[in-house]
Amino acid sequence: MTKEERMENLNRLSGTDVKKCMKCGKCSGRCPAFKDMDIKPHQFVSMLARGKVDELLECDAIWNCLSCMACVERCPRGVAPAAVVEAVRDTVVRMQGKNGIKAEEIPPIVDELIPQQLLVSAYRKYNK
Amino acid sequence: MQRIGVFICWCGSNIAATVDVKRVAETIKSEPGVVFAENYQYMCSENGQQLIKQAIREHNLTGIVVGACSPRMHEVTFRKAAEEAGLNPYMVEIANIREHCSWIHKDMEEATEKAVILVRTAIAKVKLNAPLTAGESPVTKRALVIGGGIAGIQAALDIAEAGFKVDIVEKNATIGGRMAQLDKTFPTLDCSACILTPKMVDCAQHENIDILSYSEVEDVKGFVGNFHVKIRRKARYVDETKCTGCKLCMEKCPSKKGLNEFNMNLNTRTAIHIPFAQAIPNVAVIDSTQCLKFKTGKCGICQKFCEVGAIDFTQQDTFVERQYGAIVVATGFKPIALDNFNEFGYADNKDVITSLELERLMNAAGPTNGVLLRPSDGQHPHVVTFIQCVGSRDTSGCGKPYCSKICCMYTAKHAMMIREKYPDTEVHVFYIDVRTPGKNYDEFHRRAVEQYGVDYIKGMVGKVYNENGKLMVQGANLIDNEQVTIESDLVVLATAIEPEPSVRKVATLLTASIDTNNFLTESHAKLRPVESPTAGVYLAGVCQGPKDIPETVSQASACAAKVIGLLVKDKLKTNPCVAMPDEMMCNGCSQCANVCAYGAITYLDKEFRIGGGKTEIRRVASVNPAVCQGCGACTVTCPSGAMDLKGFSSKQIMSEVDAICKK
Amino acid sequence: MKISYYPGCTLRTKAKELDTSARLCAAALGVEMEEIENWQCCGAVYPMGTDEIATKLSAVRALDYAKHHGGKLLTLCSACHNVIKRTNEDMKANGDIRFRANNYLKLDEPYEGETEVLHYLEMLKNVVGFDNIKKAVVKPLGRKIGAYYGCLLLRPSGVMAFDNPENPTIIEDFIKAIGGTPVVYPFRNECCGAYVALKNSELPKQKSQKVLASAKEKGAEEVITACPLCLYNLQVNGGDILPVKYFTELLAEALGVQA
Amino acid sequence: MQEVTENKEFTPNIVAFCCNWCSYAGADLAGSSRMTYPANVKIIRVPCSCRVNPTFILKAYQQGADGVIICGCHPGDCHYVTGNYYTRRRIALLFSMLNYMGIEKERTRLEWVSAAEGQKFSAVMNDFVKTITELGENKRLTDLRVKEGE
Amino acid sequence: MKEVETKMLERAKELLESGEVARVVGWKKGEFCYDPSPATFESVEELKDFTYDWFCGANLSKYLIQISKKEGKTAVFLKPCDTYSFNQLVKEHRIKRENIHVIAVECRGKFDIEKIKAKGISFVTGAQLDGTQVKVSTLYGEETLEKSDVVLTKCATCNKDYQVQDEAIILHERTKKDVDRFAEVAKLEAMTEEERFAFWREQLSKCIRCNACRNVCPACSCVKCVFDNPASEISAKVNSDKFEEQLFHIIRAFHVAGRCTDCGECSRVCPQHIPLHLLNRKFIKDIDNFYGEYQAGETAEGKTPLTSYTEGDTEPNDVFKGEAK
Repeated sequence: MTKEERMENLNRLSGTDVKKCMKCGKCSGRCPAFKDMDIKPHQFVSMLARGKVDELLECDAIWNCLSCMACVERCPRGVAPAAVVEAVRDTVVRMQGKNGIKAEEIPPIVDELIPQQLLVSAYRKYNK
Repeated sequence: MQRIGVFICWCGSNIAATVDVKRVAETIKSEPGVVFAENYQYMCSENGQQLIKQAIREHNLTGIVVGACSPRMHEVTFRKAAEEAGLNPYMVEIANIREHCSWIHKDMEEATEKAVILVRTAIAKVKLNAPLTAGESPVTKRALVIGGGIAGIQAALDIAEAGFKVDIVEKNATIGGRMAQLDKTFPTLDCSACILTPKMVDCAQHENIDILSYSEVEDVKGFVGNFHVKIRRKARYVDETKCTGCKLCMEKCPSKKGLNEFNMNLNTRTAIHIPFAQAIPNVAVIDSTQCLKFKTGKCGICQKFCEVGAIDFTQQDTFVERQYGAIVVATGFKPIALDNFNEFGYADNKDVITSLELERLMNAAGPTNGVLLRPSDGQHPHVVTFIQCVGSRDTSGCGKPYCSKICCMYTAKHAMMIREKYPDTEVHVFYIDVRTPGKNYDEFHRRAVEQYGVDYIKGMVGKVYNENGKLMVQGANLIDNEQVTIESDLVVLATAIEPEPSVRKVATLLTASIDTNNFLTESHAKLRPVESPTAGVYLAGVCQGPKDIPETVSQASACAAKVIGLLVKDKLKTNPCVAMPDEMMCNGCSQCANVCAYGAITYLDKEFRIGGGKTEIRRVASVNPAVCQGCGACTVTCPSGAMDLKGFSSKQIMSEVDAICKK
Repeated sequence: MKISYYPGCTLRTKAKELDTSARLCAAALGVEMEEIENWQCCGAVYPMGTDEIATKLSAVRALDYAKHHGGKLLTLCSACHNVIKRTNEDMKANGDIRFRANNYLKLDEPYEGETEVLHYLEMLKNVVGFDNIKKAVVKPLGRKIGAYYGCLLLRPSGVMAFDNPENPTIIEDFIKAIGGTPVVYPFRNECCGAYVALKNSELPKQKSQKVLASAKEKGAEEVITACPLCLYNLQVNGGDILPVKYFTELLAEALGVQA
Repeated sequence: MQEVTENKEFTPNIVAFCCNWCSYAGADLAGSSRMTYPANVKIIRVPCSCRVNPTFILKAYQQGADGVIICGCHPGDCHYVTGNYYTRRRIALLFSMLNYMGIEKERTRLEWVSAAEGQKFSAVMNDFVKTITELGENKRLTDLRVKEGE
Repeated sequence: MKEVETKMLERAKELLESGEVARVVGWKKGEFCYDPSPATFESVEELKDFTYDWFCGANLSKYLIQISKKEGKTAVFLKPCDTYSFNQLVKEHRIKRENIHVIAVECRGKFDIEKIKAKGISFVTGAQLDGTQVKVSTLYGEETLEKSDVVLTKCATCNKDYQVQDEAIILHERTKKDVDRFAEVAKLEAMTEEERFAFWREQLSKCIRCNACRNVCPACSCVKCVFDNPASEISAKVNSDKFEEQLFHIIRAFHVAGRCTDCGECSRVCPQHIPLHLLNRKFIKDIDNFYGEYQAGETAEGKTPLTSYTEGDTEPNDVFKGEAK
């Protein structure tokens, strides 16, 4: 796939129009996981717009986005940065051997209170 | 017998490069009715026009077709030329072979063929044209200004100075508008009241100006030169002619808990009040929703104390009706409501305020006598954070899609004023872009940064919240790619502005066109920026689009110039392309009047001969040609086809259809 | 009255008390929660990718069932509510997803978002009415309680249409109805960070402690939530700053219903 | 024999009614911006889209037009304040009726084009010409009376 | 029906004798029992021909345009559907309301002689309603038919109520019918484009351009019809080319859109039995769908759907969207 095609794929998968961004940074101003994001929410939007697909596919931030929708909620331009994050994450986990979490990693961190939905959602978010 | 002349313009190479102009002229020569066809390099030039005039005279032409650029460009030019040669100017049709042909097609064959058809179409139409004469209507030499802010004041003063009578209708108890609420003005930092109040006084004293304060436009009829306006004078319960503005009533009034609108509700006022010290007219008004006399029937203390007997609790709304030749709309703006922006904590925290509230907090006549104190506890704020673009440039539906234009400058002004007055105060400004085009504007903003040390942070704020008594302003610093949280004492929101909502009603009354953001639309963005498409209506100030004081004043003066230009005329020429009913076919059914946006159609009972020496009386439509704007809505609504439009008659349009379609 | 009810995976296991207390309270208030047949786990997180179809089908099945059983679907867990409500919006407004999902499911009649998705809190507010709850309370709580909304109930507000996303009031009104004093604190609509707990254990700690500290600072004595995931995170990672309970547990307490 | 003529490259004849204030100006802008569209679109200038009588549209079909498009100011922006609101209702009903009578609904179109939308004007015309070319010659609107076999 | 007729006659006599009205508009007997025709009665003597029976289907409202201009008051008998046309004409200032005395008369549907004849019954001498059946008397005896087979098409789906009356002569209550007047339109809509085209082609090809539909239509009451007006560029006495039929019917339906009260007279009088009401009803159905329910003639004031608007009206290009489902 060419870079343009991968860019196109991410755009389509995210379902959001990154060209609408006016670079105000409100998404990053609001993001509760900001410090743990190596690529910041506003950068997801601008990097996709500028075709920096490879950098996006290699970032760690996709594992730290909380999917809390705070960025989506308050974007003054109707852009959904979280949808770009998810599009990147989906693209990564759909690649061979790129699952975000491995079954064997789970047991050591599971305590007996952990709710099912955390496991289910982790599998859905991080694995394919 | 029709004698049509056809003139094909080359427009240099603009047309001639794609359309074989000679061939077009040659082909057209053989069209029935065409007695002359010529082509020339520039028809609009002096020589080209000469050619047309000469042909009209020599060949005794009854109508001409010019194949050239868009009629929106030179129709008037060619009509004038025809008129000078003795031909009725409405016997001219333009075939648009430039914008609609040569410029959009590349193939010469194709373009030439299309040009021929377009010219034929124009010939078909011109054959059915009838000579038209523009009518005349008189001009009432008096202007109405709706809104008494700086825009209305300036327009009124300029018109009055030229010797025409002007009425200012202001819905509030005093003129002055938003500018009266401001503390200082950018980029010079002079005191707003100091430059505004002399103008207010000038208005009051000018023999040609009549201020109708506490009044609203109720109804508008008529048209350019002849507007008939009904104005509601709201009951102020104080006789304007008697009140001396001594303020004794305000001292005595026991109802002191009314929110002071002039101070953005930051403090209170009495039920009977004069909005502010320099109000014009300097006359009290009673807030009947607050006054004890109205609420309980008891009290009336003000009446007892008023030495001139000005208080009248029985006063009712009254109406005045006047004729005007022109109307200036200057209804102004208000900051938007912040209900959709709870992330900035405006509703929950007293110390989160709007910029207009800050103006009052900084103003010597404001609730804190000009000392900057935070509303929650009356303490001096040590860290003040400004957030720009609150509700502006927002296409998510929460705010306004446009840039409010004035916020960058006034925020710089506020930041500077705070740093000037309280050098120990830290000032931060979150901005998306700083937009400061204008004379000495960017310099002004740079002074805030360089001279006053205001901290400008590029990024938007995501959340303002209260923690341990501090306002935490969490936002992005995009330059450093970090998220910052600034502990602040006062947060100021540069709130988007929107047209004063009452403008909707005014627009409807005036049939002035208005956009989805409630800004009135100008006739042409560049060339007719102060005129509404509705003739005789002019636009000044924010009602037309966001603008600052210098721009508003310029626009107001421009309006005044336009109004004066209109009022010096004794008669106005009217557009002759108006609707005209055929009374013999009219049913009098009122369908046409129902769709007329201008009220141009009335009905008469007329006597008609019906044969056998008998007559009958029928109700028939009658169009006032001075009022009709010629849209044609009525012509399609008319079931019998009695209504037709001069210059665009059904026959003419159908002949054009035929000419295009016939292969 | 009867109402179709979708419990979801966690309410059957780790969050039984949420389910049980909710059912008992509803019964006490005259609402019968009828568990829908053969429900499947909603997946616990709404898949945003525009080509995600299969992951939404369990929600669509539940919605379609409810469409034929009263037209309303009651949810309790915030995550289920978020997933089902957003999927329903897709079925209503997104022609592509609607077409493809129906293509998979081959229902007798295509599902087009007809069902109304109702959260238990919305049910209390709009079906039962907070005034009626107030009347039914036998033991007013009289405590200072902080409502924790988290993210899932509120956002994206355009779809969830649950409450004002920045200044919600429904749980505060609920607290008033059961005789408590609501404590409004700024972090009640901030994310607790639980979703990433398996990948990044530090972040959920910081976020949940911030939430509870904020509630405590404004005077709350305890915090209530509708979300098992939040409850887990606030309890395990919240640093024991304040006790955290399900809102239905407090409702049961106030109504005097034995859980 | 007829087959052969039908297969000949078909260039439709299209009549466009444009209001003077918005769409005609939009067409002018398309021209001055050199945005091309096929030459078989011919524009008739009317003061307002509300001047367009359904009769004109039908007449065009009678005279051999293959497609008719009406362009006006966007609703709310009418130079005559309300003209295009009436257009919108009249044309909506007319379109629905033509469709009801089995006339291809793609043949007649209404578009709102402002004076600033030169690009849109050109795009609309390109698309419309394409649609009509695919649709082929207008037959039904001149054919309704003649029964099969006659 | 005889009792109703008697009452009407009594009242007409009274009104004429007392001089309260100068004339009465009603129906007079025809050559046969089934062809009564609208008539004006100016004296008691003239009333000898007065009739009101199951065949009095004609709508009298349109006649009032001319009659209401005459000196003195006019009494008129109006059936429910006629009252809508009456109101619409008052709204359009065509009838002088103050000159008219409206007597609402009972109507339980009128019979269609064509439908009776179609059942193979001829030499009809009378017809009476008997429950849900109709007893038709002929020279050769009596026949019984179902009422639903005999009533005029326009009556079959009529649920109209009197919209205006100065007095009433109603002896029997009408029963509301559980019918959808748009069912036939919906059926056509559900067809494919080709089928619809074939349907209308078949129907309109029958038109002989006799103008009966136009002449009977209360909404088509123009002083001069566009089709008779050379300036309109569409005038034509006969169909000079194959296109003009559709032009005529589309334009006619369009001219009465928003004003048509659905009285059904056009189809009743069409000698070629073209279901012209299906064109008008399509407009009515669309207007209801796009702009909210509207019934022309319900009031004598206010604007029609085509002379009003809302800012959020349906876009013309969206009118087909409903189809996609």
